[in-house]
Amino acid sequence: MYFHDLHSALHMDGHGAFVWAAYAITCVVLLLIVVAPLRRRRRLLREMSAEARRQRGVPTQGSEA
Amino acid sequence: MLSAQQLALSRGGRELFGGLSFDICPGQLVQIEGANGAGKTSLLRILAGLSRYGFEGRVERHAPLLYLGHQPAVKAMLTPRENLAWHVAGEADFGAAAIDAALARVGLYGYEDVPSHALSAGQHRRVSLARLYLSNSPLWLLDEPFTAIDVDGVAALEERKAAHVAAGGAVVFTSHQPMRGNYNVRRLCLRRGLL
Amino acid sequence: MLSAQQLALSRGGRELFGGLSFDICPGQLVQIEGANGAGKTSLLRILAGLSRYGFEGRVERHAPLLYLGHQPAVKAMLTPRENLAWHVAGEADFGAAAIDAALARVGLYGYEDVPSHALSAGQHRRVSLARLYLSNSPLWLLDEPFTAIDVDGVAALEERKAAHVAAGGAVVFTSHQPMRGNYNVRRLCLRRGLL
Amino acid sequence: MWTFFHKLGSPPWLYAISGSILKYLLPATLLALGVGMVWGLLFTPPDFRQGDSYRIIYIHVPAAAVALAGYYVMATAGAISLIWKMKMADIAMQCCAPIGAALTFVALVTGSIWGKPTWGTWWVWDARITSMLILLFLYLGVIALYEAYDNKAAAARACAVLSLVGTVNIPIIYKSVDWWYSLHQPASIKFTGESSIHPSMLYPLLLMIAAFYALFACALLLRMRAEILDRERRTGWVRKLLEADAV
Amino acid sequence: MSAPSLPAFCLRLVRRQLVLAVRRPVEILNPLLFFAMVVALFPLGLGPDPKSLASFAAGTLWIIALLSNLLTSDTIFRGDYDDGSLEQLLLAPQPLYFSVLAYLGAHWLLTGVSLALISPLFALMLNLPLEALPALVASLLLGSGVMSLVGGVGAALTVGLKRGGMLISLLILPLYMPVLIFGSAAVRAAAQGFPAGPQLAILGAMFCLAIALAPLATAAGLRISIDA
Amino acid sequence: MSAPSLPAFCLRLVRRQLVLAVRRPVEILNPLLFFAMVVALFPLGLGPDPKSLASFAAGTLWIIALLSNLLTSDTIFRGDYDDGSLEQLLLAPQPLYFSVLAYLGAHWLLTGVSLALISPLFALMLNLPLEALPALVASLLLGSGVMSLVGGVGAALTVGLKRGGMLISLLILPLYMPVLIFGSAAVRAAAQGFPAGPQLAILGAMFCLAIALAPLATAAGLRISIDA
Ligand code: HEM
Ligand SMILES: Nc1ncnc2c1ncn2[C@@H]1O[C@H](COP(=O)(O)OP(=O)(O)OP(=O)(O)O)[C@@H](O)[C@H]1O
Ligand SMILES: Nc1ncnc2c1ncn2[C@@H]1O[C@H](COP(=O)(O)OP(=O)(O)OP(=O)(O)O)[C@@H](O)[C@H]1O
Ligand SMILES: [Mg+2]
Ligand SMILES: [Mg+2]
Repeated sequence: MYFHDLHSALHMDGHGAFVWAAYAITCVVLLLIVVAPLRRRRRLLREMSAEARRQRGVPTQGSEA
Repeated sequence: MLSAQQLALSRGGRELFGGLSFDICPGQLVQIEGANGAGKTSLLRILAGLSRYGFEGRVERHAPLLYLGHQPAVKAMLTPRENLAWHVAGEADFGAAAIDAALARVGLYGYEDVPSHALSAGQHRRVSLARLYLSNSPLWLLDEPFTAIDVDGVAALEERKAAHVAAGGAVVFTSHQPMRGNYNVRRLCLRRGLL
Repeated sequence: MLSAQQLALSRGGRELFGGLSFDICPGQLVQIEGANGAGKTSLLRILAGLSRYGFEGRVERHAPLLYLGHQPAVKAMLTPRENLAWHVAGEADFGAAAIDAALARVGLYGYEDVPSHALSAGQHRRVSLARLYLSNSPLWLLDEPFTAIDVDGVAALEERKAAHVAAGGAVVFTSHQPMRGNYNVRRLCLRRGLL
Repeated sequence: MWTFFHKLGSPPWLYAISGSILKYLLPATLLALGVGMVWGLLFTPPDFRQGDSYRIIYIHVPAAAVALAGYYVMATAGAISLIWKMKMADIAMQCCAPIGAALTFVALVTGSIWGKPTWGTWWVWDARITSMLILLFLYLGVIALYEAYDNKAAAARACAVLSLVGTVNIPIIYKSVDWWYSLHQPASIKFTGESSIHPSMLYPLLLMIAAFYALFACALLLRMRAEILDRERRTGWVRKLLEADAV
Repeated sequence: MSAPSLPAFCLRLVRRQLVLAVRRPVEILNPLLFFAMVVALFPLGLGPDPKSLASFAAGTLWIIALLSNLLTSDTIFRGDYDDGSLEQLLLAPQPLYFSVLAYLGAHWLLTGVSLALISPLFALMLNLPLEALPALVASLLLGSGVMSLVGGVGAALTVGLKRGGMLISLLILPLYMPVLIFGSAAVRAAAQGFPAGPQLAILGAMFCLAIALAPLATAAGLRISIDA
Repeated sequence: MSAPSLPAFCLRLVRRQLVLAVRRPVEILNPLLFFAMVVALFPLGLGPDPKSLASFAAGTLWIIALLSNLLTSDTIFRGDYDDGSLEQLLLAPQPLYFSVLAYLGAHWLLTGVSLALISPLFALMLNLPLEALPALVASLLLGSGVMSLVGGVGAALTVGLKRGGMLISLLILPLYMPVLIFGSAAVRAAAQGFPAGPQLAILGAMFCLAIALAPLATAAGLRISIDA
């Protein structure tokens, strides 16, 4: 490790705010582009299985009526 | 509810009608007839107060009115539900239940939340016709309400008009087809400026 | 002239039709019927080749076609005469005399040089219907050609269609009213995806 | 070759194979990203002229490079979908756009954060920066066009046409912007990295570039999987998949 | 079921306009994107030198704001005219003054306010000094309000014209000019370290005047042009 | 009666478009008026110092030309889409490439050519040196041709959209930028006494490329967006 302690790593000779902000923004965006499609897939699967359940449920309801 | 006195209009150098006087009373169902270009739309806009310049005669309205023109006043980007809830005619705020009921009456059950631009020509018009089931204006002025509406729709509409008239309202409408049902219709025929 | 095979279309999650196969032969007068939203316009656009994505099946056209849609393709800023002389459908250059004759046939005699925005709703549509008297395309696809047309106009149009069919053409049209005259009409009824 | 092409065009195959690729690629990518970032942030010496602010290079340069490459991936997919009418190419193209736009955004933001300590200003109208901004507009155009269409089959075609037009234009835009900039007095600011870069700084940079490319691939596959599921939700193989999932 | 109260009706109109805009996300983003893109055009056309850019930043930003307002004001009533909603609005029992005010308010929120809020970003891209930012935002807020109101008058007068085309820009641009002059002057003053108060006060006065008069003229214009 | 020959058909289309424009005089005058008004805005917004005006005249004129092209290109097919004429055009037996070229040509005549011809007047108002005028006119002629062609692509892709708004400006503005760069560089070179030949040659090359490719993309775009 190049830095001696946490403080100097955070401070980076006065450039710390810039560097860490840049990394933070990047991490957030990168995380978003990975997580967004995962969440969409999960939601789709849930929707589709609900739909399938409804369709399986319909005939029984129909016969009761 | 409405009285017109000595109405006269010329457009593009042609006299469409002249010396037209009549009264519309509660309980009347009036069909304005005439060939294409006879002046039906022009007359209706004068009666509604939308045309205010360039004609002669006087119109007096004594009741709030509901006007549906050639254009259906339906926003393509709004759903049928929103179109009715946020209509700009300044009438009552219709409740959500009333709106859904009206949409069902005009055959749009299940289409309440489809954006209107994804509706067919006739369905699009039906959204605007749903106001006939919501409005409480006694006087209706309808310009070719049957355009693009299918056979069942026309029958339902005729019934609705008859019911409104029976309840003491008045309806003035234009149409090229005679009413199918057996109703008591007063006919105003525009032909070369005469009634 | 036209054959459709196994056409299937769903819109907005609803299946409009499926497994639709038919041929249109010279001499046929075909009326597509169906309630509002049944899919008549969608079908006609597929047949015309305007819709090319999002449906299944195949359409083959073997003859030049004339298509008139819900929109009349009439420029408000041009006169009826100019509208016909400069129409963009790429058909023959119609002669001035032929155009005037066609306009007279649709009841626009005397309106040849009026800007189209000063025409009534029905007259506006008649400008586009004049092409039925000018075109030499054998296959006609007409979407609700009677909209806004008065009684005499409808009769004249029916005659024109019959004459075209008698001369070996074919007409496919949608309409909510049955034809008044006594013609030999083949009906295609769109109801819940079945014929 | 052709059978491979055919397989590529088949949704169930692509869905299955991408699933098994992602199982290994995604963790590896995340690991590489983490290692690269920590390495770049904490374990490299500072640049002798810019000090520590140069550490932004480890995210800035990869993001910019991959954002650029992404446009060509998108345009290629668009061309394939137009010419061979391949459904999967359509989907790939449409999934590239948001990822590319996000990376372009990252390049712009990190660049302008970097600019403040080095140049004393958030923004200059440098040739490369300007063309990066234009690239962002190109991406946003594709996304907005796709969103604006209701008929998604038509939307994909429209985007394919647009991205092809954009591809013809990208070299022109780059050349013109370059030329425009050299015409004017350059704003006395130069990229520094062009000179030789010390290996201790280079290795993490190369690692990060590779990681960003891998991340682009992962995000693309993930997006495509979701999109395939959505479009094919009524087909038999998706139903089967669901049942297998439920069991 | 009686007619809704005036404030309720106006709120309904504003809400409707906002939803309509949100349904076309490009429509809202458009003034902003337009702003961004034209900001990018200026360095391309005039050269990238930061110093000269900074000296023109105030005027440039204001000209762009004016243009993007000018170009959207035609749409205020156009859609409603084309689909018949405008006829319905004119027949409504509520006073047209207030309905019109609701339409113009929605337009202001969508163009002026959003533009004013995002303008600091573009100002930084053009190297405008930091101390001028508050004056920029304030002047854009007030000035775009005036422009929306005045633009409404032009839109109302031309909405029914078959041969009007973009006549509107001709009609209202002269009225925009005072706004441009005081607006850019306010920013320039602030950039040079002077107080921008006087110019902002004048803009505020214009705003009040416009609120009082412009809806009147707009309402009259609508009634005339529905009959064109 | 057989289908008209291709040149006859294209001529008919050009004539139709020109007559349509002439019927709305404001429509033709509009780009010119817009040009005039924005030329007037610049001194107001940037300050009237003649020397600095002259130094920016080339870029300013080109930016305005670009904007007025940008703002009119949406209308190329819009009217025809709304009234159903576009469907008819797509069904015509003539190859769409040439019909589209006719539309774009008419647009160029109405905006670019008329603007190029009148531009010397405005150039003088902004104190552009006299010797730069030929380069200004030539670059505007060529450049506006490219812009009309490229604008057509954007117009075609967005014409059928219900949710498009002014999406078109986002699509085509990036493509306009090279034209702006070379166009304004040509004028600036001429104003400083250098030959403008190279820049004009590049513009000419772009023009040729655009003529060959843009109508193809436009035709494809129209076929797609009629189905949106
Ligand atoms: C908003 C501002 C900026 C943008 C949009 C931007 C964009 C770019 C782009 C497009 C590349 C090329 C990547 C490639 O082709 O591989 C690049 C590379 C680079 N940038 Fe930036 N940049 C910005 C600011 C900066 C700043 C402030 C610095 C440092 C002082 C910087 C340093 C570098 C370096 C060192 C490289 C790699 C060297 C090279 O490939 O020439 N950038 N940037
Ligand atoms: N763009 C679209 N997106 C989604 N659904 C659509 C779209 N256009 C039409 N539809 C749906 O397709 C169905 C058929 O529409 P179409 O216009 O073909 O009906 P139609 O039979 O011509 O009706 P009409 O008699 O009212 O003209 C309708 O239910 C409509 O809701
Ligand atoms: N803006 C106008 N300028 C001049 N003449 C007009 C204008 N609008 C309509 N006209 C003329 O007025 C006459 C009547 O038009 P109107 O729209 O009232 O007819 P209509 O009876 O409603 O016909 P349709 O059954 O076709 O709807 C027409 O002959 C038309 O040419
Ligand atoms: Mg009428
Ligand atoms: Mg239909």
